[in-house]
Amino acid sequence: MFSIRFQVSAILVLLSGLIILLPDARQSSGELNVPGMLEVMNESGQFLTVDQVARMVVYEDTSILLVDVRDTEAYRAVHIPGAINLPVSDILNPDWSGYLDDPVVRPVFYSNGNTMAGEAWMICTQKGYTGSYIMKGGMNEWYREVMESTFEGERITAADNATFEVRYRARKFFNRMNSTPDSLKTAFLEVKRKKEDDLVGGCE
Amino acid sequence: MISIHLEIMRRKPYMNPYLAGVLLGLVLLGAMVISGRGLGASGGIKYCVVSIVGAVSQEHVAGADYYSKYYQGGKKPINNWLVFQILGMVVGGFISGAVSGRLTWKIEKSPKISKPRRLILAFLGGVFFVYGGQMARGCTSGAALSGMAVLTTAGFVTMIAIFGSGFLFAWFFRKNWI
Amino acid sequence: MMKNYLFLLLLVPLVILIILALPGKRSFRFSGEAILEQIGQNTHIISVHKFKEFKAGEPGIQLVDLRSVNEFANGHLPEAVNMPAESLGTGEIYRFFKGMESDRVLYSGETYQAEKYWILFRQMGIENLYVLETGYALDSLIMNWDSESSRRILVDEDPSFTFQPDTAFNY
Amino acid sequence: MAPILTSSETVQFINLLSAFLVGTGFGFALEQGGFSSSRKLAGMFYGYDATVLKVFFTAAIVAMIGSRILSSMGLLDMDLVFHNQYYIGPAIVGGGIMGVGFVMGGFCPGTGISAAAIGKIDAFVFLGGGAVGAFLFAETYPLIQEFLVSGNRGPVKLSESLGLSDTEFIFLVTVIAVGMFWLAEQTEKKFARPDITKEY
Repeated sequence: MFSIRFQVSAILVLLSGLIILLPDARQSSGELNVPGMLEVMNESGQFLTVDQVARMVVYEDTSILLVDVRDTEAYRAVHIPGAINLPVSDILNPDWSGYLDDPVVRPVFYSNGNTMAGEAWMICTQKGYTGSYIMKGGMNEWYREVMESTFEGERITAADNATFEVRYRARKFFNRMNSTPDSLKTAFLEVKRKKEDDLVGGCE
Repeated sequence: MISIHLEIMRRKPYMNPYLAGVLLGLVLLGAMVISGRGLGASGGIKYCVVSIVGAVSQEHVAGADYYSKYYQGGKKPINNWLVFQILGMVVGGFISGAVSGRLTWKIEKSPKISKPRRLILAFLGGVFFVYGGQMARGCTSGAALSGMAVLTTAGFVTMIAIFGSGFLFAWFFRKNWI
Repeated sequence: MMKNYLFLLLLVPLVILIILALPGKRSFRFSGEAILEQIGQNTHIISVHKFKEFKAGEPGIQLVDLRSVNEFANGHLPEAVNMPAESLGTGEIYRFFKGMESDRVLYSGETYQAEKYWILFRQMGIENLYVLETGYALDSLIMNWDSESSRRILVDEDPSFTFQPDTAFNY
Repeated sequence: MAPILTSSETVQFINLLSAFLVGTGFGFALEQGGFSSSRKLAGMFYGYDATVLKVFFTAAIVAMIGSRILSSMGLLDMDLVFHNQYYIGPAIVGGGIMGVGFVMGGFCPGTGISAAAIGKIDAFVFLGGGAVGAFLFAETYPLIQEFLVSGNRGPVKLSESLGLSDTEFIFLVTVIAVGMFWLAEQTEKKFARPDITKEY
């Protein structure tokens, strides 16, 4: 009969040959496939309105993380308070996956409009970072609704009153934040590499 | 006393090396799955030494960058993953020795050399090995084996360096072994 | 002797595991990284003006309307075909694009909606695919399609705001 | 999805318990493989016993293949598994020093621990030397600090440097290892020392 060396060798060669047929690990771990994507893409729950975001900003909601996917210059010029800057071209950098794949804190992508935020949402969702949002309308909508809208009418309802209260406070917060000198803003730009710190091992 | 008692047990031969390799590979895979780390031994020795130095002289630890990083934020170096892993290794080795009847107090050496010579060489070997292991950020298990398992260049380079230099220097120490 | 059979027995479940792992995993041809690179080249979104140039050069170019059947029936761009996005299946997508040799241009109610499906289809490996930049105002685009060529449609990502730090505390 | 315990989120007790269990398996496997015998280990360098090579490569390949299968099935996230940083100079010089230590002492730290566990006195002395080595390293750290951080290439993978996919690379390593196993057994026959390789 065959020796153990022969058996172990044969099995190892066979298995290592077979795993060549396996799909790339990086692509399949936790990722969504076509039916999965089609399902989540048609859900309306992926959007937050600017008023919802304004409320979260004003009440310092820690269950979301605003992610500005525009380029760094645009972010530096003006951004929503509390947002971090992960340009969409760099969104898959593994350094950021700690932010995007957080089971508790859900990212809210925004850009000037919907396009870039939508790109970030698509790419991240397909990667398996599910549960992220898009701020519908982006910064343009934010300006239109939160920054520049005024109440026009005879009597203000309680709901409207609450909305405008939040908008007013978000406005103040936003203006104060974006009026700070650039040197202070860059402090927020230095996003920490969240996951790298957790990786320990070897004999170090 | 224990050793003498167990001496009576029938000695079993070593496991076939390939099957032992499969077992070790599964343990390594288990370590990756459970904690995302590989295996490591020299690191555990280092943490023990750092703890001892810390217990003997607090000032020395505070004064040196190397030691103080292990005490940052009130950490205790003895409560390290690697330390507990080598504790487990002692237990695992003992169990294996017990079931195979290999528990004895003895100095294993070539009959051509004296006991002190063997012990001195073992001591020096230990000094060299752990020193080099710290330099390369891991020993045979921590850098070479675990590194190779995750296909890192560091793992393969360290492995080649260890065995390459071993073969190179083997000639000088041949009298001690054969 | 026993050990030989033991090893064979070990081998069988492993092979089964591998075979089980195979299907269903190859649904995407391109990784997210590859798609991000293509997005970065910024050639996939074409303006109405550019589309009309394409159309002049390549008459077979096909517009694909991703809105629902009802919306499509109420009005759509000329010569567009409907592919209602809300009720798509994997096989349908492949069948739809199969045998279509010319370039395909996707559009939907807004640019970003079409672009999402562009990302999905590209990841599935469908080639020659573009997105029509329709801005926010698809209805007016449908109405004024022939005269629309010169006017530039409001682009989603262009900032329509200016921030004045001076006004910070004037509330 | 595995890894189950990541250091920042787990209670320390469970983390350390897992370390203990992993260590138990490690020590057991090493001892069973015959790594508790220094003369068996040193046989690697004199051709009469290639146990080290056999166990070492079989283990590495089993772990490679296993981790690859698990990650393909979405059960193990390899991004969360520790990958060694590659420092060119320190890895080569450190490896060279370790080689000298290996052929002098006849153990490496892991095997030394498993040998000490079954009562080999030379292994205790080896570990004592190891502790001194660690102490010396700590004391000479300021002198060699610059060298230690030089030539960092990050956690690079050899498969990527060679331009192969991970699986092709694993296949290549396996084929080479199988060739080495065959060669090793031929060498063992040629340099056979039954007086040493018999049981200890």
